[in-house]
Amino acid sequence: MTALPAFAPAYPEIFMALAALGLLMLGVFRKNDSMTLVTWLSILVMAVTAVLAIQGTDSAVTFNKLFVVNGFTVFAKVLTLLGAGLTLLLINAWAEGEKFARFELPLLVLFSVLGMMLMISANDLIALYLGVELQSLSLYVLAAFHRDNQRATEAGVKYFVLGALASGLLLYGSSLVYGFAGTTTFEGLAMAVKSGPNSIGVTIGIVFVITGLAFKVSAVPFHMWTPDVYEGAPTPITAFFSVAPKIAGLCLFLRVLVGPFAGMIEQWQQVIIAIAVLSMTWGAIAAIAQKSIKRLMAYSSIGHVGYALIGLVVGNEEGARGLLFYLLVYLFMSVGTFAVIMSMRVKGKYVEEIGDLAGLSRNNPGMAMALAVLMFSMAGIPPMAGFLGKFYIFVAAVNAGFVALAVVGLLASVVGAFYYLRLIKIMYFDEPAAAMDPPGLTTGIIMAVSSALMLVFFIVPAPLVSRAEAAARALFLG
Amino acid sequence: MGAGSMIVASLAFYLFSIMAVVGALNVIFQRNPVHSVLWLIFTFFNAAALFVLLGAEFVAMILVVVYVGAVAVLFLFVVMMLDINVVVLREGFLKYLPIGALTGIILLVELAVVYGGWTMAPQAKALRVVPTPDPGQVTNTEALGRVMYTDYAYLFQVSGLILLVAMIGAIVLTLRRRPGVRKQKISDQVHRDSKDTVTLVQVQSGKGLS
Amino acid sequence: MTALSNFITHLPILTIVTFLPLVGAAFILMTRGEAQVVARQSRYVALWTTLLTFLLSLVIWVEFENGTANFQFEERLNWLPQYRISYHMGVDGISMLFVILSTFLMPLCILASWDSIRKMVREYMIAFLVLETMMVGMFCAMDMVLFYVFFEGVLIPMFLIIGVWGGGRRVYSAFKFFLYTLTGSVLLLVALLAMYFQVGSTDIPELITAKFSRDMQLWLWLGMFASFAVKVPMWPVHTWLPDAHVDAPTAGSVILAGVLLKMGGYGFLRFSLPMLPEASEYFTPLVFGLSLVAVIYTSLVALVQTDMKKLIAYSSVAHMGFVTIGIFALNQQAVEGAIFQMLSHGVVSAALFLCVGVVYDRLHTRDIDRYGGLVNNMPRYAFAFMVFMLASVGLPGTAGFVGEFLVLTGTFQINSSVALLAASGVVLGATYMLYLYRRVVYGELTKDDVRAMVDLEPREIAVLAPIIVVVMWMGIYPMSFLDVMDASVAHLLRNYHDALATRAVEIAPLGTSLLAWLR
Amino acid sequence: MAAVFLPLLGAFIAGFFGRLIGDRASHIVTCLGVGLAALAAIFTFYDVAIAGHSEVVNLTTFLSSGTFEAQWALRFDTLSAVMVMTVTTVSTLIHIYAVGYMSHDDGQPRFMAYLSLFTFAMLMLVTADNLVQLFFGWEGVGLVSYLLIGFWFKKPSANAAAIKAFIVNRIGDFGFLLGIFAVFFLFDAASFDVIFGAAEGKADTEVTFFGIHGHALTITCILLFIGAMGKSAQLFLHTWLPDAMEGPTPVSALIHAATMVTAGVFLVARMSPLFEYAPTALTVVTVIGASTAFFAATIGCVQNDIKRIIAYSTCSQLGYMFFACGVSAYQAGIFHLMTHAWFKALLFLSAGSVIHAMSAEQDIRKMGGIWRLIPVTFTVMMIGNLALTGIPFFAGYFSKDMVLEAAHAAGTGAGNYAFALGITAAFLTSFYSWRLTFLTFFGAPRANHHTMEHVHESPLVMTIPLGLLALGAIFAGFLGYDLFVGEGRAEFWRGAIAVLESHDAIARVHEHHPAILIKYLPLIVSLGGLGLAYLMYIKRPDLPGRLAAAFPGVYQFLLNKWYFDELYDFLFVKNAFRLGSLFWKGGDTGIIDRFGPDGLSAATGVFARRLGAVQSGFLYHYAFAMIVGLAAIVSWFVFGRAG
Amino acid sequence: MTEQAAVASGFLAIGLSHYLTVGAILFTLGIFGIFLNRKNLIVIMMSIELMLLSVSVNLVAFSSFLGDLVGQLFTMLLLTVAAAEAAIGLAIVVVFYRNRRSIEVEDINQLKG
Repeated sequence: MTALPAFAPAYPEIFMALAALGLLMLGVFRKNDSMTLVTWLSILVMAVTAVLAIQGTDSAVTFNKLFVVNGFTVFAKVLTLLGAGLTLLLINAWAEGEKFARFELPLLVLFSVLGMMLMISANDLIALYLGVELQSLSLYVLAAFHRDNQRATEAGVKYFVLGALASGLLLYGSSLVYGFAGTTTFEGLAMAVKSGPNSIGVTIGIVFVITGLAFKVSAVPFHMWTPDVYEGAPTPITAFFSVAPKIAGLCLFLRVLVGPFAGMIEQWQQVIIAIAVLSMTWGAIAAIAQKSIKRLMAYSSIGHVGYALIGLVVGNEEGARGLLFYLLVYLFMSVGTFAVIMSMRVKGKYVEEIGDLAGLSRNNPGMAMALAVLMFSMAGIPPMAGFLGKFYIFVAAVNAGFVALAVVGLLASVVGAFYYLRLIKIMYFDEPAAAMDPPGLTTGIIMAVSSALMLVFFIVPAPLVSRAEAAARALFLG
Repeated sequence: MGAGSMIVASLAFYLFSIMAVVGALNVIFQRNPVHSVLWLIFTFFNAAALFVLLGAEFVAMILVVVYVGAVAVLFLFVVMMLDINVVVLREGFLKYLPIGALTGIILLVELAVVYGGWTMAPQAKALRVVPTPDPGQVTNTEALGRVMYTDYAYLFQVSGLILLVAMIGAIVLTLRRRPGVRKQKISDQVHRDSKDTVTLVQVQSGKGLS
Repeated sequence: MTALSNFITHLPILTIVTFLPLVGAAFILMTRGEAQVVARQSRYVALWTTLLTFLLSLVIWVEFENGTANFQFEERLNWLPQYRISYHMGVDGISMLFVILSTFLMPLCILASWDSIRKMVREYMIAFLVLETMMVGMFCAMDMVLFYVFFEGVLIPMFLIIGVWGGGRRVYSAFKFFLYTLTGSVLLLVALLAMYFQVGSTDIPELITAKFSRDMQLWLWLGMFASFAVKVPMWPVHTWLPDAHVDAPTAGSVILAGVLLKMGGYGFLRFSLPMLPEASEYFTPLVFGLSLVAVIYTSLVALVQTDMKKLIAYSSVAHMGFVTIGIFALNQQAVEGAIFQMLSHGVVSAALFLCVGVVYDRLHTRDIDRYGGLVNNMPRYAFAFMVFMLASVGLPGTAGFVGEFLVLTGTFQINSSVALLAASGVVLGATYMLYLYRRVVYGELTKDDVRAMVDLEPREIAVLAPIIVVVMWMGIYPMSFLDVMDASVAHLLRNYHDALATRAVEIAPLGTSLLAWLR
Repeated sequence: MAAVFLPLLGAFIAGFFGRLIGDRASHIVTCLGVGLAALAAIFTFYDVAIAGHSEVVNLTTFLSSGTFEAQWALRFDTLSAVMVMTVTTVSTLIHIYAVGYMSHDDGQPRFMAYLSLFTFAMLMLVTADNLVQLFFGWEGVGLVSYLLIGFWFKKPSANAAAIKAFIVNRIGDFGFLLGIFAVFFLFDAASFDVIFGAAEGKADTEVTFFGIHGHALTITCILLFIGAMGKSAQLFLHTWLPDAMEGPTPVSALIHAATMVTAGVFLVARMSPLFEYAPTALTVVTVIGASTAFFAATIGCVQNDIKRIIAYSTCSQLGYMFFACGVSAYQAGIFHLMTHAWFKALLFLSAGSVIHAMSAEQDIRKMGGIWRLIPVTFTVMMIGNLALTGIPFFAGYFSKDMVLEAAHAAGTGAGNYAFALGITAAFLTSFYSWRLTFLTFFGAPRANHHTMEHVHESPLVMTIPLGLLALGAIFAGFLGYDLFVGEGRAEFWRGAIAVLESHDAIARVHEHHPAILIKYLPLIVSLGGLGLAYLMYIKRPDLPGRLAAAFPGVYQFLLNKWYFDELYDFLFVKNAFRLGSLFWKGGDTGIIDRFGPDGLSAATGVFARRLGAVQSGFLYHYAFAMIVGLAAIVSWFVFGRAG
Repeated sequence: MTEQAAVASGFLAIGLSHYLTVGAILFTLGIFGIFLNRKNLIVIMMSIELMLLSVSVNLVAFSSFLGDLVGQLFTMLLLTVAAAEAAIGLAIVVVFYRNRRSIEVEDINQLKG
């Protein structure tokens, strides 16, 4: 018999899983109005998990090489937890207002975050798949959580069917890769892929895997679910969708491509270039015609994923650093924006049309200013952090010789700027529509802080960048 | 293995695989969803048979137990519950069929091309983590059991979590406490107090209860 | 004096001048109370902030050492250490005057908007103060990324200013302005990244000394050109300008014409020429061609305009055509003339827009035909307008002359045909400006609403009078400006011609044969 | 110094504080300024021209950029001293006259300020030591001319005329500017001393300008001459001058007769060291000058507006001055300039006096028979006429004869052409001058009685300047002859004007006394003109009408000023507007915006909606998109890369 | 061996590619079922199951031919997950049906654009 594996590297995950089970008990037995309590406890759990992750083992491989921890995974996990925690605050605020307090909501978030952490730490195709599924299944339920709402359930259906299809593709690819390499561990794969003449079979396998992952981060042409799900799902859950799974997905993407599949960079680079270009342009252009702000955010996130993928294309430390920094900035931009969307209430009723923002600058200048800052940041206009995010990505791309890609990306960002500006235009230029209710305390703080961070990150990016740099280095050390 | 058994094995392969494909075709082309489910079960059986041919008895068994016994029945249950009509094909279906079929067939052909020249990495055998033990000494089930609860306990735990989530999810989505449903609540019954429920009214004659 | 100098040279004066407006903006942001009170306080805070900034910027001028081409008042702080990109500020003879120009126009803008801006005054003032920071920062930036940040950052407040407080098709214009310039500048960003890749630094002095291969220069040059040409704006990417000008509020047009257009010219001087001499040489005919088209084409277009601001906007395009010609003529006279022309155009066109603003505030139309005979009831206005109109025409003794004259003088030495065609713009310029003046100011007072207009009030005099003084000063004693830039321009040109002399392969500029034929 | 800056001071005070200090004070300040300047100028003239102390007063640097340097400086040599004196004295008289003439007008301080400002600018022009400062003054006078023509800003015609003047001048300036650049190109300097010193060395230089390869100095001089043509209203660029008569009469007198329009002649004379080495350019000058002299005179014969006739006369006389310069008789040109300043100012002012008397009537067909009513005006006008037509011993006689003789003596083809046309023009000059006189003062009154009743002599403040000018018109020629073009000329000019020995037409006039016929031909034709005018307007007043009816084509052609305005309007003005509209609507809106930003954004919008349509909401479409994407990538690897 | 025999043995000797091809056919049919299906959601869910089945076939085949147990292990876990997925999927279908009273694929298009 083998000895017990080392548990220490997985303490954060173990803690989280146990805490989730505990909270489940708490929720079940406390009957009514346990939502708030469970939510706050969940946030606490996430915080503790983050601390555990940061404090935990530097780098280790355990569970029969299925699970890996290093600087990169810690960074990615902390980002994910941060995004999830912030959106959970939004979810809480929303559920209280909507009288939709069900304790399963934070629990499912918790489980999906657990899934994300597992997939970030996955060091084996099977572990990866299970992590992805744990995450996805929770997300499907979350999308349909507003179960009496036609749109939410439709979102759930679409997300589920397409997600299952994507999982199928991912699995099919995994099976091919396994069949080629004879193993599913990342180290083994790396070795198998690196050496010898690469058969077409494994290439196809990787393509299938990429397809599956591209779906999870909603890259074109595997993005079709995104706008519908964003629109249909309850707003704070959309916020969650736009942040945590994206971050985890991209980090996973990065790990998989530069880890086991590093040997086939020439093959996958072209695929990623194609989907990055498509995502950037499609996201930018399709957003223009949108009327619902949530759909707009969906396309916006598609575009952002496109930019982030450029960092992936580069496939070196610089690219990874750019990607991580981009994700960090994106996290706050997205959360802040959704906090604003959450505050779009007229007489207690949520509104989601872009036109409802008309004249916000006069009814609610603070909110308008916050959103304006966020929009400029999303558009990548200095002096907002969004610019630096893009800057790092493009520096990496140009340094690696992808000048044409950078040009396409920048031009797409011009088109993208158009619809971000359109929001600002509606808030500032148009005549006021119905006045909005003042935002709640939590949402107000979140939007204020995240828009302020756009400037702060811009002025003192160095500490964050060095963190990202360390994480990227850890990734490439293995 | 003699030539005869090889021929038998080959014939068995062809039989089961053709039946599996036929079953799959019927799953998607049957109009009545109930028939589809039945065909699905048929396909699963054939696939299980293929697994047996491949020497994976345990997986074959699980496939039958889990899929046929649980999943397919679940499908059947839902189909029945939802009382779905046999739908009439709407217009436009045939318009998309050729291009759809074309795409699918291209993909299939490509995959076939790939499989025709399937090669493994030269060090594939060396990279194996859990080589299959000799079936003569350790049964397939035992071999699987040995690794599943030791080296791969982690994965086993995670799959447990997945099932938990599935459970929570299914409950969250479908469980409804309908106000009209009569349900026995024992604690309510036990705590029932006559003071709360019975009021004594002094009825004046000739007036009745208002 | 030495003590003072010492003190100032140790003070981060550029940073102070750059960010002082933001402090004012913060103050405004903190004001609370009734809308009226907030509006009034915002106005005053903005005014005092900009005035103080202007005074401090004058300190830069006073302390500026004329005879040297070195960067002065340098400051450096780490910003993106991973990329060796730093917060590096400094000015030389080329950029210093633009700083002054920006700070000079700003208080006037605030004053000009004193009464005409009624809605969201607080936000308006903040936007202007932020704008000032961006503009000054851009001229002071000695790191290309920093430059780019300010360069782009300008778009934000300007977009809001046009879109929120503008008139007419303000939304269309604001978008056009923003997207046009953004498109250009992202290409600049690509060039910037490529240069960074090559050199490993974005420090401007370092980049200037770096050498790029010829092919790379061509691409880099085109990338930069895309951005600067839009900003200048050069034909045919000028169409955002008339729209933006027309629909911007008065002060917005003032800054747009006064400073923002200069950013393109400044970019050519700071980046294209010193960093990419071979490509500049190669593309000079292109620049000449486009500029000449701009001068003649837009002058003719200006002639048929019925909207005052549009006319002046088109005239700006024409005048900036001179600037680009001058910059690429690449001799002392032409380059100095180009810089001087930028300064004078900055002041003059700003003043012209202010003049339009004055009557617009009264009658709320910019349609030329709605006016006429203003000289009868607004003699002071007529005088001020006359001065600026003449300066715009380039009458000797006003600011407009010196720049045009030097540019043409210099250009003639390089290519007489270009000078000939450009000089035709001088004739056309006189035509459309006089025609405008005649239709607005001269003639009989026939319209009742025009008759009811009153002459300049003290506030407006306070806005226009300083500009008149500056216009005359620049025209009569331009040396106080030329002296400042002399050494820097000489240095720039020396480096440029040295670089050309030492290049490995000599390549004929674009369309050399055509040029030779036209010599 | 004082001569130059006092008028500026006056202008400044009157202009900015005019309203504050009132009309009277403005008059005093400006007149005093100019008057003192005139005194200073006379002293300067004596000091510089007679006593021979030419000097250059450097004030400060104006422009310095690389090798290009221009100073603010005052150059006093004989040429500028002559100009300064002429300008200041005539200007003083006109200032005084204007006080009376404008007494019924609004904005007198403004008017006086403009006049003084003009004087200052003109002085800057003539005392310039380099081309840039000269250009400064040049444009300055142009500006004030513009302002003064448009002085009555309520009159649309005045505004139109003002703009026309400015723009036509600008066209000339365009040439002038290019000339300056060419000079700088050749000499690397703008200062006269340097240029003149190096001129000889560049005599054989050839350059290519504007794709034309040619003799450097010739091109340069022609460019400069284009500037002169604009300012001095020579053929092709003359159209503004008659229209400029929309301005008040003192303006016409000062600017459009006596001083500003002669700036072109001054320029040519000033640049004589260059022109001397550019014989082709001189030929051009001669031909243009002579043609103008003839052409303007023909038009003058049929015009009816009293001021326009004099304006065409000015134009014509300027032609004389130019062809004088063209045959290298610069001194003669300047001499004629000086005398012309006096008698033409006189003519204008007396015409103004007539208009004043006739209640602002300017059409000579509506005058007549008033000589008895305004004797002083009549007298001085007669003096002016006599001077203009070159009747012996009046100022014009000396200068004009000299010009014509020099042209003849030059012996070149161009010289002969000039002489021929000059003689013809002299005949015509005489004819229209007398026609004017006869129609205005003699015959039966053709004005309505209301006007006639109001005909009155002008006040003293107007007549005294008239008298003084008349004195000048009588004696200027006689007094100046010897100094300017006579034996004393070398001593007088002292190198301010350079003439190559081989070109020196005046010297030839003095050496080979021309034939008697040549000598007296001008006088003869002048008398002939007088006779013809007498015949047509006194003896047979019906004759002009019949002639006009007999030759309608010629008459209309002349009356419409050879259709220059119409031609220009057709060629340039209309086309400029048409092109402008085309570029605007067609170019900017139609092409650049349509296919550029607007087109792109519209296309993007359409594209966006298309993409929206792709997002159909149907699951199977979504799945299909994924599979297509997948299949595409797989195909790329299977077929694309393997094949 | 003669050529015919070779063909016969190629045909008869069941190799890895045979199994893989069966997997591919099932996979393609599963995909067909998703995007050619115009009937109802349940069939789509079944198609997904077909896809997963095909993966199982692949994995088991590889496992067998590689002589490696991990493939079978993967299949086991896959089956587990597939069951969970089916449960969630059907739950979603049920709530959808409750809202719309239909699970026809053509009806699922409230969200679009």
